[in-house]
Amino acid sequence: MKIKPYGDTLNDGKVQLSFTLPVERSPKGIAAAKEIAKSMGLINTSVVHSESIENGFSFYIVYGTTINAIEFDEIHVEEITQTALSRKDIEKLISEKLGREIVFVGASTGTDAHTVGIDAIMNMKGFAGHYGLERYSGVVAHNLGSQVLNEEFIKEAIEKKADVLLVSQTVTQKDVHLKNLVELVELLEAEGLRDKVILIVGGARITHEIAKELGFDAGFGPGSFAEDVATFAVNELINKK
Amino acid sequence: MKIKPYGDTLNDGKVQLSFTLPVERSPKGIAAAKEIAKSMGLINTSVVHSESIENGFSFYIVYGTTINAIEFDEIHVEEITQTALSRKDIEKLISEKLGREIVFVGASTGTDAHTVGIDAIMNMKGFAGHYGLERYSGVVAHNLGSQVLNEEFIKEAIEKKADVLLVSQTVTQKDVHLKNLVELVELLEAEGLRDKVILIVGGARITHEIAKELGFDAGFGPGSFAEDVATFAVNELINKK
Amino acid sequence: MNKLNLNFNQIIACRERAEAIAINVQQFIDKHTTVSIERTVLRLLGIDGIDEFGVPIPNKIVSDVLKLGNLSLGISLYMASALHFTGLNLNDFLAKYMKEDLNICSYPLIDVKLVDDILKPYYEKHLKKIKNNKISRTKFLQDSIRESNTDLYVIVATGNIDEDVTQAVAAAKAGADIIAVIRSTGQSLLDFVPFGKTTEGFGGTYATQENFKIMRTALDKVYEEEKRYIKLVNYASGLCMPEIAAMGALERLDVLLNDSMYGIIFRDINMKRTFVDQYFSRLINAYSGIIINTGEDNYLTTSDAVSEAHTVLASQFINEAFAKKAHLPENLMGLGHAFEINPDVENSFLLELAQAEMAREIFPNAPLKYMPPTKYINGNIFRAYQQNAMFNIVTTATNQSIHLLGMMTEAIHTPFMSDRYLAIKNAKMVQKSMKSLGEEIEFKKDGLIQKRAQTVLSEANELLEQISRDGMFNSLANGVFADTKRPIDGGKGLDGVFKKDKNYINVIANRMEASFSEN
Amino acid sequence: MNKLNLNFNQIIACRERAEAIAINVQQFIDKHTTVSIERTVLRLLGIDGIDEFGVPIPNKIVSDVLKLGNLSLGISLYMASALHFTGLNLNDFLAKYMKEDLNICSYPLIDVKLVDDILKPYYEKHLKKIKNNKISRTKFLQDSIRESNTDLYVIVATGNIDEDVTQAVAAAKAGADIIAVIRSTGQSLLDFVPFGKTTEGFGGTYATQENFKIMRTALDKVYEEEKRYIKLVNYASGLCMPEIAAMGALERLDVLLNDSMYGIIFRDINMKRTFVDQYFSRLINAYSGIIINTGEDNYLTTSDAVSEAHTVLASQFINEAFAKKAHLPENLMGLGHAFEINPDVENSFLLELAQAEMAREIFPNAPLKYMPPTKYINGNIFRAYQQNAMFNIVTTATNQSIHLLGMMTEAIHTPFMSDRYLAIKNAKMVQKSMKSLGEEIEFKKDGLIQKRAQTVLSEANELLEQISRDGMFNSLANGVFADTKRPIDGGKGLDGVFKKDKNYINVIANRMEASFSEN
Ligand code: B12
Ligand code: B12
Ligand SMILES: Cc1ncc(COP(=O)(O)O)c(C=O)c1O
Ligand SMILES: Cc1ncc(COP(=O)(O)O)c(C=O)c1O
Repeated sequence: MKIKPYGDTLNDGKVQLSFTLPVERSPKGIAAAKEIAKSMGLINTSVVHSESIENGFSFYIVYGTTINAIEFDEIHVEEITQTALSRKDIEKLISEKLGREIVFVGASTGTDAHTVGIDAIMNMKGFAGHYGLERYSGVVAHNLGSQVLNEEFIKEAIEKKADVLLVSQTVTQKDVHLKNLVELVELLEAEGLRDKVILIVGGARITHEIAKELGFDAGFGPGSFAEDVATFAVNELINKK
Repeated sequence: MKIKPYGDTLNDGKVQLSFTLPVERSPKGIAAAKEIAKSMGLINTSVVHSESIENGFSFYIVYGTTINAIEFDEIHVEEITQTALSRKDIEKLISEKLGREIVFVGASTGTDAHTVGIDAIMNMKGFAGHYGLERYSGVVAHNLGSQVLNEEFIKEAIEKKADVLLVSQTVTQKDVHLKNLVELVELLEAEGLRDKVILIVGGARITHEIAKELGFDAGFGPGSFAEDVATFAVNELINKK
Repeated sequence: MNKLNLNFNQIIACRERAEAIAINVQQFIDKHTTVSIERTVLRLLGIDGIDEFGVPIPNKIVSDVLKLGNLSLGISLYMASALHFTGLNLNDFLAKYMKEDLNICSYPLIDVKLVDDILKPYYEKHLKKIKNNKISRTKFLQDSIRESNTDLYVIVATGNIDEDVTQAVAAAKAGADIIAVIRSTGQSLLDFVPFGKTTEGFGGTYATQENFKIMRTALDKVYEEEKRYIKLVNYASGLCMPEIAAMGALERLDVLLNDSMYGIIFRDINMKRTFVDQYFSRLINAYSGIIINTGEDNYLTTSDAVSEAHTVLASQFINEAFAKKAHLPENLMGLGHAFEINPDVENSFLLELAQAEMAREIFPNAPLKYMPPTKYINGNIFRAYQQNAMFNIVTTATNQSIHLLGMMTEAIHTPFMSDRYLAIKNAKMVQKSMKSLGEEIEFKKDGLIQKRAQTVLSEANELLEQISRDGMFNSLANGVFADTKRPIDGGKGLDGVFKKDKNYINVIANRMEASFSEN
Repeated sequence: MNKLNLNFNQIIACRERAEAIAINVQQFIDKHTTVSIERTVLRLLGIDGIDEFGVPIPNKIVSDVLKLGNLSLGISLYMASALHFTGLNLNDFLAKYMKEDLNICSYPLIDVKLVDDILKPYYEKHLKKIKNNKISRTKFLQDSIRESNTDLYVIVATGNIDEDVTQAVAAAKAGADIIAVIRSTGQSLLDFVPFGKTTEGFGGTYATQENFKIMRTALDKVYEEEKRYIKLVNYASGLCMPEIAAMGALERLDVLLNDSMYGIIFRDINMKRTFVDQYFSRLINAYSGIIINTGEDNYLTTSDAVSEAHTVLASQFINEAFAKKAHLPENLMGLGHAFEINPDVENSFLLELAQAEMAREIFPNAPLKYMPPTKYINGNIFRAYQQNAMFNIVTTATNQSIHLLGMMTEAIHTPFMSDRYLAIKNAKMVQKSMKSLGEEIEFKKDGLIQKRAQTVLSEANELLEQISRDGMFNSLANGVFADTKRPIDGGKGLDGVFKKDKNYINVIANRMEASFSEN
């Protein structure tokens, strides 16, 4: 099935865009905004708003019709396909299939001080009505907090005999998270630890796809809960056995 | 000078877009939204928001980097280059260079009932502190109001011996204005009148460029005032003499 | 409720003046009929469909009379005479009429006293249907889940009824309570109602009975799924006002835009024509339990919302008086007003708040229709989204009834699906996060807000006095509303107005009027 | 002003309890110094620059003492002794020190009584500069055109100071009154201040004295062009709190984020370290006329804004008490609070309004810093724009002083130029169209709004009582704020804290404290 954006008629291809240009607002600026839109494959472009934003810049809002349709059925998503089990079922799985406590060590690493995400996954209280890993029987959850350097993180993981490592990354400006995440994988490999743990990353801009690319086992974005992570991790541990 | 959109660093190429897709919200929908953005030549695309909008549709907001720069200096705009004269100067020009009253006949034509635009240009009171043509000495302004069919408009123009025809068009859905405007030009040509009048169109979605393409002498968009139109028309009439 | 410290005597004075104005116009109305009224009679007898040239049969029959008969007698007489003399039932007669290309005036006219008996079986059937619609609506509404006293109203306007359905259902599911199908540009000037399903319109979708039915069915499905009755709106104002009212009644529309003043000012429809039409159409609405919406909000699109606020209020009083004459109860009087002050005006929000609260207090039982900012919306969709939020706040603070959602793309295009969705979310956030704002805040005694409302009220009173002195027709000719002057005998449709003969008969009007005096 | 009918005795009780808490902590503070305090002393003597390895000279000198001396005596003594024994002036000594790789501890220590005389010429020069900055600021502000009592505050955060300038100037011209240059992630944990102009940072731009100067110059140019003085903000909280305060004073910054509690909770900085640092840094701010901003708003990013609202108020009382101890007058106490209630909570807007009005009434003379919604902003930029409008409304209705503008892209990236521009337009529309809202509306007696404020106040009172019983250190260890527990001896920077010797001397602190008792 080919699909296109939808404004008010199927496949009309309507999209809205906005951007700033480093030129004064003028008819030429407006024409330039139109050109930008055209260079993106839009037709019937209409610069519906232009405004000077001071100091030699101007802001534009454009509507147009994209000529590109995409083949929806051919889209393949790197997706975690297991649906999350309930806490009870996860606990049963652990006791029945693994027969031992599993250890999660988590942190917000590098210079990142955002803990709300990792806390949501790990802490007792959890998030939006979903309890965190700490609350699970059969799970030992160590949340190291924020700004934990990769070296320290690995040290703690070894000490605590972690089965699963949970990394949270929120600051993504200038791709600072990518550098930090890749470094972690490299350090783990250097220590010969990479295959001994399930390595999971999460955060507002994280997708499973990115995580896989970076050499993690899984990635979780906004709207994930402890159940999602636990289901994945426990199943991986069972598969590994 | 090559320019690109500006987010927070010169030529970073950042643009925002939003659109609806005719599919349910799902990881596949999100991936499709990314594909749409990529098909527009964007890289580093990030689907920052996705939301089900019921009934098999979903809404996406995407940020990305356009790889296309455009050559700003090469942009040529069909532009009315004369800067508008003041009312006083226009009146002087009429009395000195034309030496007779000039007649404007205007209307909102076809099925269009939006009169605020044409009133802004023609009526005494004007718009945003700019008096309308009615107030100009040396000008006779007939505003025929709204929903004036092209045939009737031409009839009135002949009767009133119009020098300048002013057409306002606001409803543009399904390009209904284009059909109506082209029809007017054709009718005027059929009557052998096209060259005898200055033919001007205005409206929210009108640009000088579009007007020229349609066979009008000039087009005026949002933010135009009586001065702009009068300056253009009077100069044209002087040139024609 | 009296948060504004309004002068009640002034309100009473306004009502009296408006009543006097309406009585005056009503005298004219009572003496006249129009082509559209007569076509409506035919429609309510059950006559529908088009001929081979696409002309609706009601139009065809009425033009027979225009050509060879005397419309001043009323189409009821011609119809009854035809049935009487042919001895056919209506269906068979129509078949014959169409097939043999007859003229309705070919039969001798019968005694007026016989007319009602002959036509009764036909119109009773349709009036019954209308009554049943009214009963079902009441029941649906009783059983419906409602989160707020305010109905969120959105428009669909794709031009294609199928696409409209897709959009309407999505909007309803996202939380809209009322769906309006905007008409194609220009339809209001057609002196006939298009027939059948349509998929091509400009700036809107043609109002046809079939399109009404299609949308009603789709929205009733939403009710089945979600137990929320979604009200359906269309637009009656125009040359076919009473016909659309009849069609709306038959297809269970719930709200009709129905205002002569709008037609006169914004569509250049002749005032005599549309006042006469309006009376009959409102009678039908009253009979069907359909809320009318008036168009005072539009005034502020051409005239200044600060200096001309009182014209809106004055017109609301007049429209209330007209509505009463047509037996509309207060709970069907959806008087219009709007949030149209330039946001650059200092304290414009406070002025809007005063105006909205004032309307609420003066018309406490009316399902007021409150229109969003449109005139000062520009292509900046973010700014528009904010203006709409501010508008939503005023509604929540003043408890308006029918709340038209502003669209962030108001200055650009008729709404995309996502525009509507985002507009609903905007309103919902305000409704929830500011739920009790109206109860919790009070206005400073003699402060800017109170004073503003008081001033507008007293200016409206003065204007009503002037109109009652000059008469409604002259006042419209002088341009009291919306800065627009309309000559008494100018505009479209005057040739469709006829003085009633002393023998004039309109079986439908008679039946409906009787039903109101019964109660 | 008492629109909320607050209990004044409770407010007094809160102040007394906070005072008791602060006195307790002050006792600890008075007995200690830190590496950063000592480096600050050096900076205010005029010592700046870095060595060949990029180590700032103040750090180098202090680490000399850490290695071979006794920092408990204070760096003033070492510096004075060195100058005394070399007989060189400061500049010449520094040149020699760097060139010959000397250790500051190489000289016999002189009598403490002589220290001030030796160092006075150096620090007086810089304190003079600071005083002059204060005078110029006052004059600029007097001459400035101001449209509102509320300052609109936006951040720039590109990481590149040149790009920051471009953005800051655009924002200022569009109407921003305050520009904050956010620091690079991680800078607050550095135990030194980076040197010179920088063009690479993450999530912000390094705070360096040169960057301060560059931005100050750019904003002063805006003043020249538009006669509007634009305030400049940076962030002091962190391991270098007093050093940044000194740099800010020298470069005429106008506002500094300066709050130990923020460092403890959100950067895991050791509480002893940062309380001690905070006192000295606030002393400098008080001396320089720099407004401090506290970080209570941040609490609501990790704990619930409805149930934990009182923690914000309690902390404001404590921060007020700390500020008083450091001689800050009320007009420099920019206490922080925030609009962070989940918009899905019924009547959340009314709760926000209550909270903001309450803060305003309890701290009537403080330039309150009001933070926008952040936690419940998601990637829907339209929704965010609306939330920001609602936030702007609360500020306008309650007359907040420093109003941080919310960004529609809060959940996405540090602001683009257009995000900031649109945010300013949003606020301006509210400021203008709702100008007198605060004066014109009143809150229902004993209604939801009044009750909410009263409840929060009384809960804060209870919490303060508990903290005054447990002590501040233990309370932080117990996690009273932001649901975050911090061990008393945990976190970063404890190794930089030293007990003062009985002979400890800090010429700057002495001079500043004296100046306050002079007044
Ligand atoms: C709260 C907050 C803060 C708080 C953090 C308090 C704390 N203890 O965490 C404070 C105020 C301290 C703060 C500071 C800063 N912040 Co901040 N902050 C936010 C804010 C408002 C909300 C983040 C949040 O808590 N979200 C809620 C949680 C539940 O969502 P989440 O993290 O995505 O987590 C979910 C999933 O992603 C997933 N998940 C997350 N982690 C993990 C881990 C695993 C293993 C798994 C399985 C799943 C998972 O599950 C969670 C639940 O569903 C955002 C803006 C926003 N609205 O998003 C900015 C934001 C993230 N901050 C930002 C910045 C830049 C900063 C600063 C660097 C600014 C500065 N220079 O000073 C500082 C410094 C922080 C640092 N060194 O890291 C930027 C990041 C920009 C970017 N894309 O790079 C944002 C987007 C704001 C902005 N527009 O500028 N911040
Ligand atoms: C006011 C208004 C109305 C009023 C009109 C009252 C009146 N007497 O004019 C009323 C309420 C009646 C109305 C009705 C309708 N409207 Co209307 N209306 C608007 C609104 C809110 C403002 C338009 C306006 O007055 N702008 C102010 C004037 C000053 O601006 P302007 O026209 O652009 O004029 C300036 C320039 O363009 C130029 N100019 C204009 N004309 C000319 C002519 C010449 C010769 C020159 C030189 C210059 C010039 O100079 C002017 C001054 O600078 C817009 C939305 C918006 N915010 O833009 C919708 C809008 C234009 N309407 C719209 C629609 C669809 C309708 C209806 C068709 C809806 C319906 N189906 O019922 C109806 C029917 C109208 C019809 N048959 O034409 C759509 C058009 C969509 C599209 N792109 O096609 C809009 C955009 C709203 C929307 N989003 O759906 N409308
Ligand atoms: C009272 C009233 N009637 C009718 C309409 C629509 O009329 P038309 O279909 O002519 O556009 C409106 C539109 O705003 C209105 O306010
Ligand atoms: C009080 C206070 N200090 C400092 C900061 C910034 O600190 P950092 O530079 O560590 O991000 C903030 C940020 O919100 C704050 O609220």
